[in-house]
Amino acid sequence: MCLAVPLKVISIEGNTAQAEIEGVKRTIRIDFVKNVNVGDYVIVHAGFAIEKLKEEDAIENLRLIKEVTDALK
Amino acid sequence: MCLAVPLKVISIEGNTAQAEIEGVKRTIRIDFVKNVNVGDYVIVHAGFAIEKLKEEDAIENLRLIKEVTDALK
Amino acid sequence: MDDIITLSYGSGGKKTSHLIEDIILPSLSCDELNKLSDGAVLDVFSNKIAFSTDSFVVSPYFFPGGDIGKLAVCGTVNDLSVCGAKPEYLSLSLIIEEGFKIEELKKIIKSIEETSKICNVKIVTGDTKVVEKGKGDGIYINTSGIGRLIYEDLGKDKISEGDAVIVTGCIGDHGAAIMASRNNLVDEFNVKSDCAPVYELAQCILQYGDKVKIMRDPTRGGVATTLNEFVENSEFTIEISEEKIPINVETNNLCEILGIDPLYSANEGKILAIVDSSVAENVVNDLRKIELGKDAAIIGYVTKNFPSKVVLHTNLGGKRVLSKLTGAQLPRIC
Amino acid sequence: MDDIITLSYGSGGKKTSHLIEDIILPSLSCDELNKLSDGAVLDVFSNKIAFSTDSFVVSPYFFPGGDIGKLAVCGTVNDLSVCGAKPEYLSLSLIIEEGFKIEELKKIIKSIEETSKICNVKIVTGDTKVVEKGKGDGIYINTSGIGRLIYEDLGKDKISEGDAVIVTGCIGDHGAAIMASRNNLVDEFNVKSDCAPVYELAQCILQYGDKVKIMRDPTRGGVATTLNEFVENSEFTIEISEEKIPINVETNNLCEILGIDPLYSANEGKILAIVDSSVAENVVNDLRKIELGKDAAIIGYVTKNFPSKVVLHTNLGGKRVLSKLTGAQLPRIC
Amino acid sequence: MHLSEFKKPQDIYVVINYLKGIDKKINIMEVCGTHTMAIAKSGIKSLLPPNIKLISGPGCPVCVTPSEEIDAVLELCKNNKNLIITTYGDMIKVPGSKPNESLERLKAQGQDVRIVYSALDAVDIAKENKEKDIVFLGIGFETTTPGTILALEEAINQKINNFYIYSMHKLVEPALRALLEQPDFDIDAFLCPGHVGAVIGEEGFEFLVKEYNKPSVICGFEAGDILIAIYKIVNQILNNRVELENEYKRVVKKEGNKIIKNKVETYFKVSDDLWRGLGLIQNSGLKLKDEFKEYDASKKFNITLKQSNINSACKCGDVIKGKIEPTICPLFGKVCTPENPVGPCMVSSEGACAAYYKYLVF
Amino acid sequence: MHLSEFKKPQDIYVVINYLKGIDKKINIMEVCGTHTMAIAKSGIKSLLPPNIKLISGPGCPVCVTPSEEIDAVLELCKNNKNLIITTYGDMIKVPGSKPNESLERLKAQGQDVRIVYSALDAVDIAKENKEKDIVFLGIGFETTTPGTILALEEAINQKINNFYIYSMHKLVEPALRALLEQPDFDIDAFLCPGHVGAVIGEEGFEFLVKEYNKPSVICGFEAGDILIAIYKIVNQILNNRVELENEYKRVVKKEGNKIIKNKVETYFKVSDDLWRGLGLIQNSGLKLKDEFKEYDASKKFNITLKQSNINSACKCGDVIKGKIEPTICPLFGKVCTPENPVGPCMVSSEGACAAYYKYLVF
Ligand code: SF4
Ligand code: SF4
Ligand SMILES: [Mg+2]
Ligand SMILES: [Mg+2]
Ligand SMILES: [Mg+2]
Ligand SMILES: [Mg+2]
Ligand SMILES: [Mg+2]
Ligand SMILES: [Mg+2]
Ligand SMILES: [Mg+2]
Ligand SMILES: [Mg+2]
Ligand SMILES: [Mg+2]
Ligand SMILES: [Mg+2]
Repeated sequence: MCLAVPLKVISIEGNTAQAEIEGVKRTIRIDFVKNVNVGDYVIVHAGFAIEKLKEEDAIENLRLIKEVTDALK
Repeated sequence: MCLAVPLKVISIEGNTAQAEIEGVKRTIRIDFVKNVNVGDYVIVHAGFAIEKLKEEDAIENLRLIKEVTDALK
Repeated sequence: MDDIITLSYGSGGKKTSHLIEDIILPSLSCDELNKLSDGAVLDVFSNKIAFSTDSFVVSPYFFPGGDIGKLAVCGTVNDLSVCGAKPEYLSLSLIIEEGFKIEELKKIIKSIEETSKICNVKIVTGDTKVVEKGKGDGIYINTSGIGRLIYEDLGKDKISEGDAVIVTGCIGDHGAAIMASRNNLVDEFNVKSDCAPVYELAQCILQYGDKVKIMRDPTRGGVATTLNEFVENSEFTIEISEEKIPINVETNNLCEILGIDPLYSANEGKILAIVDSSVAENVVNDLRKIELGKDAAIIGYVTKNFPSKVVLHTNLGGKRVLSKLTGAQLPRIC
Repeated sequence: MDDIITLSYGSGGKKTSHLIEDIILPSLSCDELNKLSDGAVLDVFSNKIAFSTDSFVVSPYFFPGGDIGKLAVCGTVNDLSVCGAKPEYLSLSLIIEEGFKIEELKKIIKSIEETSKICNVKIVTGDTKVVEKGKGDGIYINTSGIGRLIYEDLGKDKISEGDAVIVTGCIGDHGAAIMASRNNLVDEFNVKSDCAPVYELAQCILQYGDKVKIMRDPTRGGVATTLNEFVENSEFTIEISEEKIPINVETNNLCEILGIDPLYSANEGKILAIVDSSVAENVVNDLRKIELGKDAAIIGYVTKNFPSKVVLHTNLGGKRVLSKLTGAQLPRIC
Repeated sequence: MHLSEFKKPQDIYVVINYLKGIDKKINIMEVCGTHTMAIAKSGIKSLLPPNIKLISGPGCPVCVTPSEEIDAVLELCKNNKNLIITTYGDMIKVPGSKPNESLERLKAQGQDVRIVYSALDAVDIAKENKEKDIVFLGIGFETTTPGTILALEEAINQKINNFYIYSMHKLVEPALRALLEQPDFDIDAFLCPGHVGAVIGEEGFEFLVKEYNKPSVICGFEAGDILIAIYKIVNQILNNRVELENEYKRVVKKEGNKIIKNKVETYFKVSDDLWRGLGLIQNSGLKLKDEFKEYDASKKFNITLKQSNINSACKCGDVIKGKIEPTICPLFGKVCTPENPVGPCMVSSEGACAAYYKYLVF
Repeated sequence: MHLSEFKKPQDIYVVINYLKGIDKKINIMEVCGTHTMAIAKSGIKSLLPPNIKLISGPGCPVCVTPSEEIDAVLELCKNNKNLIITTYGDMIKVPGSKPNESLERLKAQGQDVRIVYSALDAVDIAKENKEKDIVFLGIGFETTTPGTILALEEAINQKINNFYIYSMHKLVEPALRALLEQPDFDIDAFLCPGHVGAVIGEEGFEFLVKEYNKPSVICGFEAGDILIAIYKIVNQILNNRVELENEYKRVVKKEGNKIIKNKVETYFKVSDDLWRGLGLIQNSGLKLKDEFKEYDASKKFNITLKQSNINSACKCGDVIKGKIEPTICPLFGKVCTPENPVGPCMVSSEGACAAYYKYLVF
């Protein structure tokens, strides 16, 4: 029920947006996230975005993971 | 739609009666016919009796038919 | 042609024929299907088998004299029997509506078990689907069946002038019993559905070998419709006599009350057969020795008086056409 | 046991098994039916034929990659194919809801025509019923089929330790395509149903004769459920590797969005086969030469580590049980 | 009671043989659809010489319902989604003025249309579906009106407030008068429907004799009844008698059924009414009195009739008037069949065209 | 964006191998059902040494819904025939206090129950079924409440007057506090749900560290996220650190989502609420504010909870509290299976018992 799926916004109309992941497009609501732009990634639950997912944050997140694996190697 | 079927009354409750013909029993309304008694025959349409059918009348009817056939023989 | 399906398309009468002939056959035409007989006769490893299918959607699914399970077994067994085959294997496919009582399902399965034992057929493969509430009506059952062909020369093309038309018993009981069990139309009706396997009757008739021209079980559409199927598009007429047609007086009474013609009322345990007139009496005598065939009768003959028509000689000596069922006399009887 | 049927009983998973094993088999038990395989292998005139049935209730009846007509033909052709038979004859039984558009019916019949031509099967017998509005859902179709058995020694009893498990292509597309076409869940989904006849794939596998242990088409309940059927009540385990399972990335994405496990998503053009490991690579190589088999892969092996269970080795190297489908993941997919 | 004897009275062959010998041209109108069907099914036409013609009259309730009424009912359904239409069976197939429109089709598309065998069933449906509006289509003549009255009384007594009657009930006498007034009306005698007679009595048919000088026989519905009645008509004509005879003595009395007659007056008012083929006939219809307007669908749903153009090739009007046999209609059996009826005479199981199509075309 | 890298980060094996080498007994509670399922499906449990235990917490919305609420909803259906119940999928299978009662069964018997994937779908259903009352069952935590808010706003803006919300929404924090206050609570650290974190922010989990001294890591839902988070927990414990770490940096920010937080305050009031297994927890539930009572199903239909006796053998309460593994329950896998669930932990696709039954019992 509470799936957290990252989707890419491809069009916006008011509080409604279309978002996609390879092969799948769906309509979502973006009422709860400020300044969503086409091209942004958002984390989507039961039909609405709860947060943006910024490229730099994902890279930072991966870097932090790499820190762990590097430390253990 | 307008079938005229003779049925024999086998029980009465108020304006409702059960009537039968060999092998078949059905509920009918007898609102429109006076003095219906158990054992009487009635002519039934779409669920209600429109007239009684008296034994003596049926015999008389058959006699009238016989008159015709006799006359022609 | 209509643009939507209405109930009449399922009546087994003219509209059903249109549906099949105008929409299905043009696409799926092949020798076996084009015959539109009760089942197909097939060559498998150069042996002949009969193959038949029917879906049963009868409402109510429990009725006087049987239930949808018994009907589903008898229906396909009967189709195979009238093809001249010995029914051997059945498939069983259930479409159950959500909310159906397991208790009722058990009863139906029990009834399938009993009937298939009586018919000496095995249910060898199956399928089960469940549809949402409101997308079905309790239970629908498909059975398909395979039989070994015992006598293979049956067909409309064997019919010839002078042949006799035999019915193996009283007509119209199944349709009448279903009708009576619907809608509180009547409080009581003493006749049960005739739902029964006709294999023994078929075997009895088939003893007469090539004197037997064609057999069919007059289900949806009744005797009148099946007789029409025998002669349509042919040079022949079937002429039957009202007074020869065996019918239960109770069934007749019910039909009269409800304004139904028993000749269009469905049967589920009868055979209509066309046989050479030389053996007709013997066939009937043999049939009468079997309990299910005790009311068997010759009801008419094949002539050429009114090509492609079925004609009824009435009790009064008048005659009229007996056409295929038109409209939906009563939906969902099988 | 419940006292009423709910949708889960039609899922193809555990409840469907209960329904069949607790209610149907006790009454209708016979060697052929008890095997609960895709079809029955029968002796007719001492030749072996395969016989199978399925009713199709898919919603929507037109879906990306096919329609109920194509599905109905492929479904039974595929069941016969995985039995080791050459599909030859089909029956076709329609249950149509009043109000159904003749135009749509024509399309479906057209699709049946085309598919049966591709499959080289003949539709030889049929039936048509019409039910009232609200007693169906457009159209339900039963097909039953007969095939000549070409290779007869398939069965669960042939499975042995070390055997390889092969799937002939990417999994879950049919279930995903149906899901995507329902309820406006998604606006666009690029994958079509894999609905297709698998006869050629089956023949390709069957070249390997007695090295082939069993085949099945993983429809309702998906790959996970079919694998369970292979080993339930046996001493064997099937262990498969998540990373070996071919799956379209789009299908995987859809499943992720909708919270569905693609291992339980239905396939309508795939075979799961268990073969001797000595030929497994060759089988896969042969399969890949066929367009429909281009993504064929060995996904696992038969062991005895966890008797009667299917175990999935995850991408991370962990493992977990892969049980039969429980509940109704998505009703009316076939 | 030996009621089956009427089906085939003893020695009825002498009557048949007698009639076969008649060579005078006699046109007899059987007023009522029930007679039309009984005649067709018993094969009586095949037993009569060609000069004795039985011609169907305007007595099939479905056949005389004008397309304007059907259109109005179809329109009603389309505008009121919360409706259950209840009606006797044949009505659902009658096409309106537009092709491909009928209650049957609306039903197939999801409209709740239910066939009832008695008007009281419609009241039961109303009781079981409180959240819906139930409209009963009251059609037919003196024999079906009492059923509608029963339903109305039941609704009143049980205070059912979601039951409405759309009365299209009609009277036989004004229709027959309208026919008889037509200049080219070519009927010599009338076979009067016994069940209507049971309601209106022998006296209800006297105008045929007294005002129009037509030999008339009130007749039951068994084959024997009909043959005897035909004999009686022939006999009157050959002997230049003009009388109202009552062949159906076992049921029909002089004054008919007073209870029904009184109740009809209680609930209905006579009004001008539109008939298929016959047009507007004065005082020929029964509408609910204003006091019962809360049960009157035409008031509740504001039903009004709109002029409509029916397929001009359909000769139903002429068939109903007895001017032509159905087979004369160019559409008969080709465009117009019971499966795809053009006019109501082909729809109704009591319609003359249907009777010909199903039973009489060899 | 290379989001799939989180599923199986490069060199993740070094983490797995490291964890395998740990021999300290560490009990980690994964608060949320989404984590429970991700852990089960990725096989992570099989990769950990037996001394590192992952224990499911009270974070499955279906599992924590008390039987009293289910009973009330079932009762509501029985008393209101004109109702469409709309709900997320798993809810329909949850049994109430009486055996053989669930929304699924009522649906099978004809009650209109519709599964929705978004609360907004329920509003659409209300628009399409004006003559019916639509009740949306609002269940779940901080991540599903916004969906209910969207639906409510839509209903208000579009003046939809047949749409009602039955709010059973709950808050994670009070439940965790209630658990932590239990004397026998034996959890060393928390795996905090990243999606809840997206709403309440890192700060929303700080109480675990500051007030209860439990190492806690906010974590995403890919297998890689979870392994890294477990590593971080282990690392804290081995190093005697107690910190709130955020493994899910790509999504979870310090203050969370202010828009959602504000809207929750606008529409909901915090109230005491009943939890399955945990009983009444103060300030743990969200009910609609009085200003929105016309959309509040509990007001419109006067829903009240009745004391109920659930099958005493069901250990759901203990499972939710993390006291026992599901397999300890005597009903597990015998009487209680996903096909015939006794308790909600076996119903929910995110329930701990279901996860064990389906994925973890070899
Ligand atoms: S045959 Fe058809 S079109 Fe012609 S008069 Fe009769 S009903 Fe009308
Ligand atoms: S196994 Fe079933 S009965 Fe036992 S705790 Fe879990 S849900 Fe409750
Ligand atoms: Mg047949
Ligand atoms: Mg058949
Ligand atoms: Mg049949
Ligand atoms: Mg199947
Ligand atoms: Mg299969
Ligand atoms: Mg099958
Ligand atoms: Mg199959
Ligand atoms: Mg058939
Ligand atoms: Mg009449
Ligand atoms: Mg959660």
